[in-house]
Amino acid sequence: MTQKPTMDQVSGPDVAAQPEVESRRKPGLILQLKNQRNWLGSICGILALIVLPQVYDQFFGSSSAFQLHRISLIGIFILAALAQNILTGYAAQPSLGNAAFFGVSAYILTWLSSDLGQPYWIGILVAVLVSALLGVLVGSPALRISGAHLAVATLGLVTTVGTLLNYWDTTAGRQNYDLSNLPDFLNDDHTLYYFIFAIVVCLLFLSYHLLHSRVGRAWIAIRDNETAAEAFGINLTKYKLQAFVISAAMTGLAGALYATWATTASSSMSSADQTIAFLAMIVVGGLGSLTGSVLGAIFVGFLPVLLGQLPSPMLIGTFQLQISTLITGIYGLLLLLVLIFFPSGLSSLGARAGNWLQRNCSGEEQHG
Amino acid sequence: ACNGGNPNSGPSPAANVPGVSNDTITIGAVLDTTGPLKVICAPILAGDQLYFDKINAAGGINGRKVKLVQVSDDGNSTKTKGAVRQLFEQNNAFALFQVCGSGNANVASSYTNAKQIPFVDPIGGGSKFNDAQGKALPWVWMTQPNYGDEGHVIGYYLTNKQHAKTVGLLYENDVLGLQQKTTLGESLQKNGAQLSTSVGYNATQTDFTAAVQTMKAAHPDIIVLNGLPGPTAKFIAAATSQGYHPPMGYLANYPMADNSWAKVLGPAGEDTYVSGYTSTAAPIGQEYLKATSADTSFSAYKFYGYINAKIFSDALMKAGKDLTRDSLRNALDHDFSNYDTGFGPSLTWTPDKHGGVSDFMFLQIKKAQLTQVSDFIKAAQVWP
Amino acid sequence: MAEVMQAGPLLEIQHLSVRFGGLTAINELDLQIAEGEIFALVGPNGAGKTTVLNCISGLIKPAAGSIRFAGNELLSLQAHQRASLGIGRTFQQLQLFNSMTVLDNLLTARHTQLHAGILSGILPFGRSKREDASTRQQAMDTLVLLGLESYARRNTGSLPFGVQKLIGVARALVLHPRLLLLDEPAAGVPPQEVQELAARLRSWQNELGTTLLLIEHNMRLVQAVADRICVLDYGRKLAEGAPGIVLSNPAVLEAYLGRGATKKVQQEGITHAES
Amino acid sequence: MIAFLQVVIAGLVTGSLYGLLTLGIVLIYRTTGVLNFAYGAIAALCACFMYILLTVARLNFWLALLLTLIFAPLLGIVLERGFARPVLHAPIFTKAIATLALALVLETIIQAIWPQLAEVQHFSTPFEGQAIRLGGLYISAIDIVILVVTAALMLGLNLFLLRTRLGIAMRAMADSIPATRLMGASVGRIFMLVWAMSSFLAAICGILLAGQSNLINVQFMDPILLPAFIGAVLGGLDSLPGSLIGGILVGLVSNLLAYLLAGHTIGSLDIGNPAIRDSVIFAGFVIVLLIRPQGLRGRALLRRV
Amino acid sequence: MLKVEQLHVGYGSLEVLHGISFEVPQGAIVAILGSNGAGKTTLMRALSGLIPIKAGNIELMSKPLRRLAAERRLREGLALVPEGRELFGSLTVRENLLMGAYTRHSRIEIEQDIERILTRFPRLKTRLQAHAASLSGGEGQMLAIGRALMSHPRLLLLDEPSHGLAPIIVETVFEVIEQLNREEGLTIVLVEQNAHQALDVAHTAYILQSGSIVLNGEATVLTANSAVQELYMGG
Ligand SMILES: Nc1ncnc2c1ncn2[C@@H]1O[C@H](COP(=O)(O)OP(=O)(O)OP(=O)(O)O)[C@@H](O)[C@H]1O
Ligand SMILES: Nc1ncnc2c1ncn2[C@@H]1O[C@H](COP(=O)(O)OP(=O)(O)OP(=O)(O)O)[C@@H](O)[C@H]1O
Ligand SMILES: CC(C)C[C@H](N)C(=O)O
Ligand SMILES: [Mg+2]
Ligand SMILES: [Mg+2]
Repeated sequence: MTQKPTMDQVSGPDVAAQPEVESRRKPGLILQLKNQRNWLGSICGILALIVLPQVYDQFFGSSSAFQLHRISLIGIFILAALAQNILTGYAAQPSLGNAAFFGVSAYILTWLSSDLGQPYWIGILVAVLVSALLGVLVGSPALRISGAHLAVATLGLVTTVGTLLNYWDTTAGRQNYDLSNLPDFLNDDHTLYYFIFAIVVCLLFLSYHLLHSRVGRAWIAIRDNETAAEAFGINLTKYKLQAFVISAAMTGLAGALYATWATTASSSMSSADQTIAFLAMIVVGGLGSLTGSVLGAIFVGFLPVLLGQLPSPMLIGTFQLQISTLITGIYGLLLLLVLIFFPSGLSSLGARAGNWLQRNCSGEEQHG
Repeated sequence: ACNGGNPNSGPSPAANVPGVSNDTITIGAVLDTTGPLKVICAPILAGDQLYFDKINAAGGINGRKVKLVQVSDDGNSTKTKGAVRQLFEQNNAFALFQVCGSGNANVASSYTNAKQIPFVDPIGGGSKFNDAQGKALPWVWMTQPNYGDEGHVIGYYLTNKQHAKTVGLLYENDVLGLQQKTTLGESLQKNGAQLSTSVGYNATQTDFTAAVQTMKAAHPDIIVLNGLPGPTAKFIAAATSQGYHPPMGYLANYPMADNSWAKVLGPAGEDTYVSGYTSTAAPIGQEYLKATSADTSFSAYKFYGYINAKIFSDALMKAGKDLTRDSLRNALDHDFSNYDTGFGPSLTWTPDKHGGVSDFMFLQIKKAQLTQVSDFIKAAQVWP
Repeated sequence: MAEVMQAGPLLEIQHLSVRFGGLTAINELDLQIAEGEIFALVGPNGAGKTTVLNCISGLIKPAAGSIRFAGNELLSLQAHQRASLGIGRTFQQLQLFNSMTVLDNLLTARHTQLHAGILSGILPFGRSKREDASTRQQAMDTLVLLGLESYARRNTGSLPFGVQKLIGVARALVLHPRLLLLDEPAAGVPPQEVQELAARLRSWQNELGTTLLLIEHNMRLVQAVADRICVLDYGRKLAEGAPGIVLSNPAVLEAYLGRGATKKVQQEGITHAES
Repeated sequence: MIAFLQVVIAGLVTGSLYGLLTLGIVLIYRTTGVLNFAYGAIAALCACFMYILLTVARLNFWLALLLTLIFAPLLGIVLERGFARPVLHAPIFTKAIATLALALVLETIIQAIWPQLAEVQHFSTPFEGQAIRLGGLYISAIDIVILVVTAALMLGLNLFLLRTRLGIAMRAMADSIPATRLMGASVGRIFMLVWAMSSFLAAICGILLAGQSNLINVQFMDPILLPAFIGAVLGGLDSLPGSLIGGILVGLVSNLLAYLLAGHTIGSLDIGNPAIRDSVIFAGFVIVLLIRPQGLRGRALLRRV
Repeated sequence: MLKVEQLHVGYGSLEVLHGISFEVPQGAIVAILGSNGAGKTTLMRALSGLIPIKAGNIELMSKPLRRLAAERRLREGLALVPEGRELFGSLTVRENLLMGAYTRHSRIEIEQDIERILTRFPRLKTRLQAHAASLSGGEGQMLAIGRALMSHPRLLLLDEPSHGLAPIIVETVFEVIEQLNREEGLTIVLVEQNAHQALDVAHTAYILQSGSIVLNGEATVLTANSAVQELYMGG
């Protein structure tokens, strides 16, 4: 897999093309600039997240709770996309198995909480732990299987798990699986929103550091060149497995939160569509890019919801369009266009902007 | 606060009631027009639209036009709640009319019940709405029959009218299929016959050879097909290509009661029985046929949408000019006693009973057309 | 890492055989390299030189034989474990981490010397960050040593081939390996820099005590630095010994060096370069 | 015994269909490194096209078949030009997801222009109802057609890829597009040809599948896509005979299991249940892959350093 | 034969070649020398059409190449042995050679050419059915050269052909270069680190530095130039 430079990796080619100029400069300056930019961006982002509910209340009035609830969904998908990106974009495992953790975790939470009457927090904890454990189970064979083989095998896993969850529903005589007795604050759309995004921000922050640490470098090394990674002492087994476990646990958390958000669990959470959506998120956003996970989650997770808002039937002149039946196609077309115009993901937009900024910054410096 | 709990509070009651203005009533529907149930839901939506257009053209209901807002949940029950919330919190709908899929309808009902929003016609053959009756789900009214009742009637019909002794069952491997398996078995046993073999299938299954051979080995007189049009048709095709035909042929349950299915089967489907509960013989059926004469083929799902839209419109009508959720509930609970649905069976709702119709008739494929071959049989009569 | 000081060779290869399908790439090879030695492995294309290196660093499993390094049997260890014994290497076809910057390539190479795991990695402070800071310094030092500091923050993949070659060396060197395996470090490097390279190899060996196993087709470099040479042909040892003697061996001239070298030997005579 | 043989034959036929489906998938995968998830939609579109020719234009079956087989490669060329070419140099995942998006678009287009195909329709062929009887064994004519066509296409395509100049160039393209261009091969034209061929194969597969079950609708290919992919991976993904063998294996095993497990239980577990059966098949698939990660007939990926 | 005028080439916003002009007469061997990063490979890529040029002209036998894709340039008789070999790893050695002859049609001639290449590089003969990915560095380089020769080019561009080759094979390669030039009139542009040998076979040479030509002239003259000796021949 070849990798276009992402936001985290770019450096100004113009500057570096003239080594003499570059070498006179303090090493680390670019990094500092970049870090400052990242910091500024993150703080702006967090502030925006904090004030969003207020803005919504002003703007949407009585429907603001529902609109926020909808936005919370993006947070859940960001987690799932982040998990997929760590596994696929960084550690280069083309696994399509994540929806299995997504579904299983939701079922475990619902089972513990609704059927066994356990507290919600225990449910979440167990769900995430079980997902991590499943991550080991899936990851271990995946160490022997690679490439498209792994993709198809894990896709098979997802549908098999979906079938089994459905079988469980069937034998238990369930038509749907309600997640009842949530803690009160999770029944409130505002607090649910803050809860989910607090988790998202935390995990993005921690992931950022992890990916820039020894572990993250080991993953990227495996992605770039397994042989060299091994020759430099990186234990492929260990690091691939770690990526699987972290990704599974994170997807599990996303699954549990999704069940909380939807107040129900369904075997369709572990379906080919769902798992491919996770992959689509990081492809659209940008493989191996944190910003990419966020942008991809918004595009893939939220765009269909927005399209669902289109009035149906829609009148264009005298021509009556049944939008509702065309939504899938419109979505597919938009997806296709993004992939054609941003083959390395929407995050490359950010990188382009960043490059431009950096060029201008460094230009100033040379004059000064 | 603006729940319309008190209809007499102001001079212009409509202003207080969500989704009801002086000239429109907004109602919401959750129909999967984008996911796996698209095949069923898209024609239902078209049928709904057809009827409401007709009503609106004639001046609406009590002077108000009906505006149907439909949201798709992709057939995925985890998205149903969001869809329903959109209808009531963003689009400000008055009542919920149709949610497709039993599980999805359950999710929707937990929202509408808590908010005391009337929910008419959950599209699903699950038994929950019948079993729970009006007491547990005071805000849900079911129009269609359930698979359990149907199983009883089919068992009765096969034994008493067709004199079958052994019956095979192919069922879709979900809660509904299992429910029919149980009730069909009970009913056969009571009538001195038996369910000699039953084979479940997955919705995505393509190869039915093993199922055919398993059935064949059990020598049933007739095979009951429970599920959806595609897979059941594949089963018949597979059996035919292996030279197998049960002595008395097949009987399919109501989702197959559509001429399109008969056409799909081709010659292999001749003489197959189908259980059904909607007939186009009555005036509304004729009216529908006229309205859709341009369609290439008759769609039972579209007809389903049409007649249910009629039931719902009648209810709105009966709820009166001062429309509130309570007045609608009142009308639904009290003004539907032996109500003539216009497609055959009659419908009775009381405050304690919100179940749908439970009368079935049987059709037979003759020259690729479904032809009615029995009268309506009431489930309550064969299985008290 | 167990510091077993012991007499005898640092690296000892015995009866090593490697087969790929019907092809015997290495045939019953014996090699011994003493600590601190610069040992050159030369021979015709396809003789099996790279394969020997791959066996040592664990990328290929030999059919038979043993490889002992500082008292450890390497063949019973996995590739990544061998690196932590202090074996660093470069690759004939570069194999850099192309999406990383040059600096990150070097940081990654110090993997075995660092310890931060996931738990300290996710934190914005603490051990992981301390380790990183000091490693960064070491990496910069190594780059300076090779005159590559101006490339530190460039993406590796788009650099000129010759520069990438040197980065490969820097990446191996940043480990401070006990045994450094170099696969054709001078290929694609311009002649004037080859001399510089030779001087550097010598000085590492002097200052750091690094043992070097060098594969090279550039005889200038080999002559300039090697203490001993082994010529491999069809997976067998053709000759072994001091450069002057081996490189004037007629069999070596015929199989490997060709007429040009023969001429040169006759004209100039091969001298062992001073360090 | 007869029943058992009947199940085996059906397994062979279904497996061949899987194998036939994967021919086109493996062809594109081997030449361009794209896992083409739109393949099912392309097959469906071609079969639907033929259905329309048969029912709306009321053409004779053979004429409709001929027109469809002309239409399919044209469709392939249009898709290549309009869709595949722009993402030719994109990373592999991007291409895979793009094919998925394409599938969504194609399905919507079919439904928009031929709304009747949203529902299941009858697809009739001259072979319908015809069968050979061997003792108690029924072998329907369409099954024989499927077996023969699959074998012929597999052999022909394999020879083409291994022996012909164009075939070698197609494989070369998968290794390096720039190098292929340096050899004077027009990558664009080859790419177009690959798509044309693969659409042609998709059309044949779609028509045979529709002909076998006499059913068709927009999504009728979807359910067989995953088992076909599994068969291809089992066979090794880079070998055409391999993917046929893999496909047949999947078809055979799932049919036999369905037959043998029907009606049996272990304790309270109904092992005849399709959910359990599918899980068993999947477990078997994973075990085979663990033993042979490159698939039954695949070559292990070689990366020299 | 080849005429390059004011060629500007780069990657993205980075310009690597800043207006290069030179001519290669029919039947000449031209060497291009320069240190790492001078832009030699970039020049080769631009000539063969692998990367677009930003400004300037390239003419092959008075035919402008600028708008021709790489595959068309090969058909015009221009072949490249690329840096880093760019073999078809999953194809066998033989299939790689056949790919080299993609534009040719006579099976007999192709077989004869394969035979000729195998006698020049006997090492390849033993590896004929091996996948190119399994070759050793030098074997791969031999194959890359052989593959380019299979197209019977009129102008051959060689980007460090001696890279990774044993001295005896380097000799062979330079012999082949001279021989093809002498006997078949093949025009050759040669990029080499091995300046000694390059200047030995070349008629003229250009020295590239930071994307500009800083020196050019007869190979023998340049060989004698002390600056050249110091900078590019290792003193
Ligand atoms: N994985 C493999 N599969 C098949 N053959 C291989 C493999 N690896 C190496 N070979 C073969 O083994 C022989 C030795 O290869 P090796 O790379 O060790 O040669 P080398 O001495 O390094 O040559 P060079 O100087 O050209 O790099 C070659 O003929 C090569 O083709
Ligand atoms: N793919 C690329 N993307 C961006 N920049 C590149 C790319 N390839 C080369 N460059 C840049 O172009 C410049 C010239 O590189 P080029 O490879 O042409 O040098 P060269 O003369 O061939 O060097 P060498 O002798 O090391 O092969 C360098 O600054 C390099 O970083
Ligand atoms: C309309 C019917 C086919 C719906 C079906 N009975 C279900 O519950 O999903
Ligand atoms: Mg080598
Ligand atoms: Mg170069």
